[in-house]
Amino acid sequence: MISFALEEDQQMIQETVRKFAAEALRPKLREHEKAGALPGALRQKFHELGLGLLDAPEAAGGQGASLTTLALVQEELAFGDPGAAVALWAPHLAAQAILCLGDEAQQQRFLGRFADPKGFTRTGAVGYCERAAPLAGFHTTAKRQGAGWVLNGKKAFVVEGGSADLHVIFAQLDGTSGWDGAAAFVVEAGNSGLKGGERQRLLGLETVKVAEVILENCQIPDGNRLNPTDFRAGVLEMFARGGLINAARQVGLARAAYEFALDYTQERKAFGKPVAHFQAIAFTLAEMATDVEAARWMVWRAASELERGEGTPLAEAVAHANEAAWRVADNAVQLLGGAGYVQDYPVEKWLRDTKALALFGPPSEAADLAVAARELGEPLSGLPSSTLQPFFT
Amino acid sequence: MISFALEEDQQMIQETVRKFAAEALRPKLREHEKAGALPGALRQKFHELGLGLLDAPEAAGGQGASLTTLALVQEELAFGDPGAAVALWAPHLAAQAILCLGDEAQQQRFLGRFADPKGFTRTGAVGYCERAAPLAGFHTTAKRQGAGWVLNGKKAFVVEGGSADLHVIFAQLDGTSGWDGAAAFVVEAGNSGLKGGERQRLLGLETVKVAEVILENCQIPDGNRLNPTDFRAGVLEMFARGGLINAARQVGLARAAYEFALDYTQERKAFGKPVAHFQAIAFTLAEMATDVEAARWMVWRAASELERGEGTPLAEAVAHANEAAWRVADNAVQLLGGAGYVQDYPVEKWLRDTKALALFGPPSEAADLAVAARELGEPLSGLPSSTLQPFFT
Amino acid sequence: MIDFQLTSTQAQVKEFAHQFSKTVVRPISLEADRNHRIPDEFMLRLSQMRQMMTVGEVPAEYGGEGGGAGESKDKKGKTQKNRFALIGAEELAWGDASVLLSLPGPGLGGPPVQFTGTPEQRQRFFSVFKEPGLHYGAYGLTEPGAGSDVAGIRTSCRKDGKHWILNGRKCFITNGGRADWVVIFATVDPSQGRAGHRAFVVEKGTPGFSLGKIEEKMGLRASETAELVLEDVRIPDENLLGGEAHYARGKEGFMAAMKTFDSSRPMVGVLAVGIARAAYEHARDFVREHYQLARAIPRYAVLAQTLAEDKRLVDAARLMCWRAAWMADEGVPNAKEASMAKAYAAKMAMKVCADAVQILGAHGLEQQQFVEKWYRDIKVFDIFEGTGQIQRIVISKRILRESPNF
Amino acid sequence: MIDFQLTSTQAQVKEFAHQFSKTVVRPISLEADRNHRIPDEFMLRLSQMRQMMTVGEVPAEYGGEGGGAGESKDKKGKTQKNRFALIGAEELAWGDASVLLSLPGPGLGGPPVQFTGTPEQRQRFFSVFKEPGLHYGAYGLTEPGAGSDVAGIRTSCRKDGKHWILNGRKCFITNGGRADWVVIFATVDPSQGRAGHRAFVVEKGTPGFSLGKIEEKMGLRASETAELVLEDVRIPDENLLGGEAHYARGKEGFMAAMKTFDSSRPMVGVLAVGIARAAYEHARDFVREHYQLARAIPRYAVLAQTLAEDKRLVDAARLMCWRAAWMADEGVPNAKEASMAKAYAAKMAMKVCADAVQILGAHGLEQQQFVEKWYRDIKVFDIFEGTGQIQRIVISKRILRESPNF
Repeated sequence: MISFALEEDQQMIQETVRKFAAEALRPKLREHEKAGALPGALRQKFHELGLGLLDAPEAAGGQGASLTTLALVQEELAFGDPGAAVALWAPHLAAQAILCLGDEAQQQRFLGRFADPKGFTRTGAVGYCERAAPLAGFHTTAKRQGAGWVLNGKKAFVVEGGSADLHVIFAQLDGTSGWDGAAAFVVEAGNSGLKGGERQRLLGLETVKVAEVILENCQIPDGNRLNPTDFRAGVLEMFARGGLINAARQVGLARAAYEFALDYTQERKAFGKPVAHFQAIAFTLAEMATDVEAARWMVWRAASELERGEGTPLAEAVAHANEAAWRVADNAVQLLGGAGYVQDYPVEKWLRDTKALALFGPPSEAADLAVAARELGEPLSGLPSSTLQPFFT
Repeated sequence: MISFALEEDQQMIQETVRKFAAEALRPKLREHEKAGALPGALRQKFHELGLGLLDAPEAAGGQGASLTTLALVQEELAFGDPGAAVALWAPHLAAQAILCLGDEAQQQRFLGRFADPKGFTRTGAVGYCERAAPLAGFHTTAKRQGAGWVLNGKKAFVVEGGSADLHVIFAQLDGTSGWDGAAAFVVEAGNSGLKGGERQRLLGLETVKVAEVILENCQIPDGNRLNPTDFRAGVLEMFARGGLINAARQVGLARAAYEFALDYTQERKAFGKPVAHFQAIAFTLAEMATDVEAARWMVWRAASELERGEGTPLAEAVAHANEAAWRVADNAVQLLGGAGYVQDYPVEKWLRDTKALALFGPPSEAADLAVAARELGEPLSGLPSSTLQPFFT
Repeated sequence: MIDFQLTSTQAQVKEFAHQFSKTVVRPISLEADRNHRIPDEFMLRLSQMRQMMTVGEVPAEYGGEGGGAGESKDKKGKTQKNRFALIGAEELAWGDASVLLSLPGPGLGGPPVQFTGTPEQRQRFFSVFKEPGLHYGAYGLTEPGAGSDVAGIRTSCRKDGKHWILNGRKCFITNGGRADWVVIFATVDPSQGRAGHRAFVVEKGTPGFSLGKIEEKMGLRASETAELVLEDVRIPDENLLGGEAHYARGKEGFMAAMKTFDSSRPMVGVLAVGIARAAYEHARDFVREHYQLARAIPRYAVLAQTLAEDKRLVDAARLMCWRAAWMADEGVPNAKEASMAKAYAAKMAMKVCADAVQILGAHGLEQQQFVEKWYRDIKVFDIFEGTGQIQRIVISKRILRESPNF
Repeated sequence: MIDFQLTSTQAQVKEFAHQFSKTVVRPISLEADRNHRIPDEFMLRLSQMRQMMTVGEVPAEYGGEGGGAGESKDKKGKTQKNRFALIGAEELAWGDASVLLSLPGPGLGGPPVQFTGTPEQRQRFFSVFKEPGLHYGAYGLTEPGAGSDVAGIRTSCRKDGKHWILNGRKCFITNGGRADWVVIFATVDPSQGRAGHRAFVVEKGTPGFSLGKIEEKMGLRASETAELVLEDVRIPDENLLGGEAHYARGKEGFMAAMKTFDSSRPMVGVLAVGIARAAYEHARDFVREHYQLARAIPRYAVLAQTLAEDKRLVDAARLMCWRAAWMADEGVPNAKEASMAKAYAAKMAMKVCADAVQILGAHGLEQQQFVEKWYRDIKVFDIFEGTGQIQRIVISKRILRESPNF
């Protein structure tokens, strides 16, 4: 039944996160940006609110929240601060990979660490992207060595790269090429074969640590290889959840920018009246409000359909939310004028963050082309691998 | 030297055509639309103004006007009525093909007819497009027969198709495929092998007769084959001139729509004041004015660069003018509200005409991709033929 | 629960409406457009299919089918009426919006009679739809001099004993020429603004009430859009909608007019969604058929991208309409959301229809390809029932703390 | 004659500026951005290259280079000064707009001194640029409480014998902290509106005249944007720009402020063109290098389309700027065209820079790829020197018969 009604528990969790975002994230947005990190106490609080491993199955120490709940939570976190939303979620990145690709024993073994109440500061990283990756698969290699594997190569754009307590690294099995020979491995803390490279300074989301990861004769026991029956399906699922989360964040960011502009333009006066009372400004605000709403319903639908195993609405939501958030953030800066351009206000940051969020996932064009491929009845040439390669397509 | 100054003779001809458009075209716009044709007297007047074969070389009976002058004239004609602008130009379509592809003797022989003062009602047609054409070349065939040729096939979207005094027909030499075997032939009036098909009813530009042309054992003497040294270059030149003319018409159409909306919204009152005095309406008018200006300079630049043999600015102008004119016409209908939607006013027609104009030439995407190919340093696969096939790419 | 799956009953309504649109409506669409009218016998046949009356919105208690399955109440006493209506309407608009607008029934005249009319008036004016033949209601608000400025109407009404005398002109009235009755808005005194407004039901054949011209329009040509002329039209007191008492409170008359828009805007939005979807699907299928061999041509990828973008815009607009309808079903005020849905859908649909013509290239200009018709039909959706500008004013006034003065 | 070819002198200016940008400016661009300042020694070296002073717009008669080749007059007595300035400025902005804005010279303070100043004032304030070292003028109009509403300034001035006393705050002043003098707009009485405005040249070191804060901005970080505070600043009569008589005619003071905008807006527009072109070229080259092997991937075609569109938008904006500059050179009023050029270029450039980041994907986020910087730099071009909204107001007032009241 077509319904936009939240469940009672969803309303509660939404309220909780909204409060957390308003009190602990938004006021510290610039502080966390400058520090380039979140304080441990904040991670602890987040964990205590029951938001750690929110969407992991209960068996794996999580709370088994639905994807719609996940989307609601991410929207609120990003409403507070998109950078903090990404940074707080760092444990989940690896957890998600392990949930999508690992067997039950691996899930128990690795996820337990994050679920551990004392493990609130633990983070997990996913080494997927490479600079100038091949069309399909990876340059990073995994070679058999005795009962285990040796990894060599270099990853880029890794959130918490080098400093996480656990890395999931994607690599190409020695002697293979393309997706059939791609594999994933868990590299645990203390493995001297994995080193963090220089921190990458990006356009936005500065609170998030992003770095290269270098693998030099990194030795891995065979039990740390994530080897599901359908590797490709697992990777797609991992990206799907990531895509949904990011789209929900874009909605939160857009809402933040819209509401900020709505307030500011009503306070600020020019030519004797609040600038919001000039028709062109009011209409822009009306369009921003509409953009936020449309994007939110697209994300809600994506979440609820994804739970039913239907992926097209997600690809649509990803592209749509990226575009809507950009438009809204750009309009917000514009409506604030000079105030929109200086760091005294958060709006300029959101215009940077939205672009970074959009490119932390597969680019919108890839999402659109994936939809087109499905609608046109056959894959567009080259597309399957490009949708799997978020940064190089 | 960067200059936007018209020559004196250009100002004069612009003024003349502007007057002609205001007096003879605009007031009869609906009448000509309903008739689906222009009266002979109008064609005569056009011819008497010296606008017949304006751009043909003087040696071929024309006036040797420059491309910038041509663009100025087309803008003014379309400002009056885009449909009439296309219909009045019908002799030129064939003339252009003959100028671009024929040798001097052929130019003398065929163009003379149009230059003849008594020939003012003569029209020429170009049979180029086909429904479901192959990727390169044509389905229509030309077979050797004795010293001449026999044509068989079917053309579509032919302006003045079947009723023109002369047709230039593009066909594939028997046994060949692709551009290397493409050729062009002049079919003269009275050739029973050429018949006009049913008139095609289109979205806009109803004043223009557009029809299919059927070739059944159409016999042509060898002297009627247009066989230039570089066939492909000739075809490209033909399309270039056509593209420029169409882009200039889009500017005229956009200007007409903008000016109409500017007047209407200042007359029309709502909530006690002219609707143009509502900020959102005024801003839209400002954007329309800007769109018209930008498109005009793009067309002027294209004309002046094309004369220097530089084609990229033309492809840019085509895409730009198509988009700008559509936006302006759409905004004009919107600003007129209900009046924009009814046939008591010309604006709804312009919103239909602009789309028809855009698709009478190669689609904007093809133009854009041609620019990209040049900018990226190598042809995009499949592009050369697609730019030569205006309707099927 | 957040959910976007149709119930099985909704899916049936959708499927029924879609099949009907595909097999009955679409085949006559081009001809009706060309002839500027829908054949009477076609309409008669339609009117015998009682399910279609749901679109006409005659309440069940007055002999209409009501919302059919959508009328059934859940345990909280709420119906899904608005959502059902939207689902059916999208499919019909997918077939042909002119046919949909020409369906017999009270049309936009229904809501004011339903919401403002006295029980006697409701009984009287809805009962006409029980008679055999084609019956229509209509809604006359817009005037030649005032389109969006609905508060600025000039049609006058003055009391004359137990009658009212009406004078003025109304324009852009859907089914205005064939309507059995028309809800006409008039003013006792323009200087009173909204408080001076009165709504009347003016019946066909009333002396002085005549048809002006039938508009020749860019699109929706098979749908009748009429101008109506009122010259000293004498209307009995009983036809003053809601009775004298109703207008004692000032702006009520005007508010009744607005109520029609609040409930009609998500509907207009979803019609635009239906047309846009038709255009999108046509363009998609055209690409699928014509470009198989030409896969390597870059334009193919560019068109694919356009198609994907258009698909999601259609989906987003539908969700906006559903949202407004869901709120209406929940009994929550939805004026802002209704305006958002209408403005968004209309603008989206214009883009999608223009893209469809572009994708088909020159073929897109030809009538038999349908898209040229949809391109003509769709533009008015950003104009009637409040232009996009008016929708933005409605939204602005609801998101800002104080109402701006523009 | 309609012509868009550069003369050989213009081509030389362009080539010189481009080579300079490429080999001297661009290499320090990222570091200057990171450090929020341009190294002094770099600026000193620049200031010794007298050609660069043309950008600073010190008139030739006061020791500047003037427009160089652009100053030469044709037989009708017209120069190509504005066109020359645009050609050079686009190339410098292509290198780094922050460096361009930090070039020594009178900056935006130049035009009011030039157009409104008395001969003595022109001599006095321009002569400072002949001194060795780095010298700047600046322009203080905007106030914390009034951005676009330039008529609503609150900084006060009152006559005190042969002096004026100024009080207030000015913000968003380019080079405000380092300027030798700043043109400050103040009002004798806010209730008089534009007629109450006075323009003063306030010199560095005047007691009570102090630097507020240096803004931390989204972009253009190497360019200094300062807040200036005036607390009982005592200014001699001789620093009232144009002298007392100039203000007898009412709105003149304000009109002088506007004149600055009329001449600066096409310049601001062309800077946006320069940045957008840099971003476009970077993205194009990135695609050229990275996608050779991936030709068949549809995203390539989609990116190619985006690139083509961006290229023509850049070109169209440049033509708009050239048009406004050509009119200025011809001595034709160009306020409308200047606003069109600025509004169009700023909006276009934002799209092009955002597209460039998108085309590079995650790499577009990294500083060494430049595009993230241009994305940050460009946004302010639709804000400073009159927001896009203000430009539309300027255009509206010139295309409508009566001036609208909004």
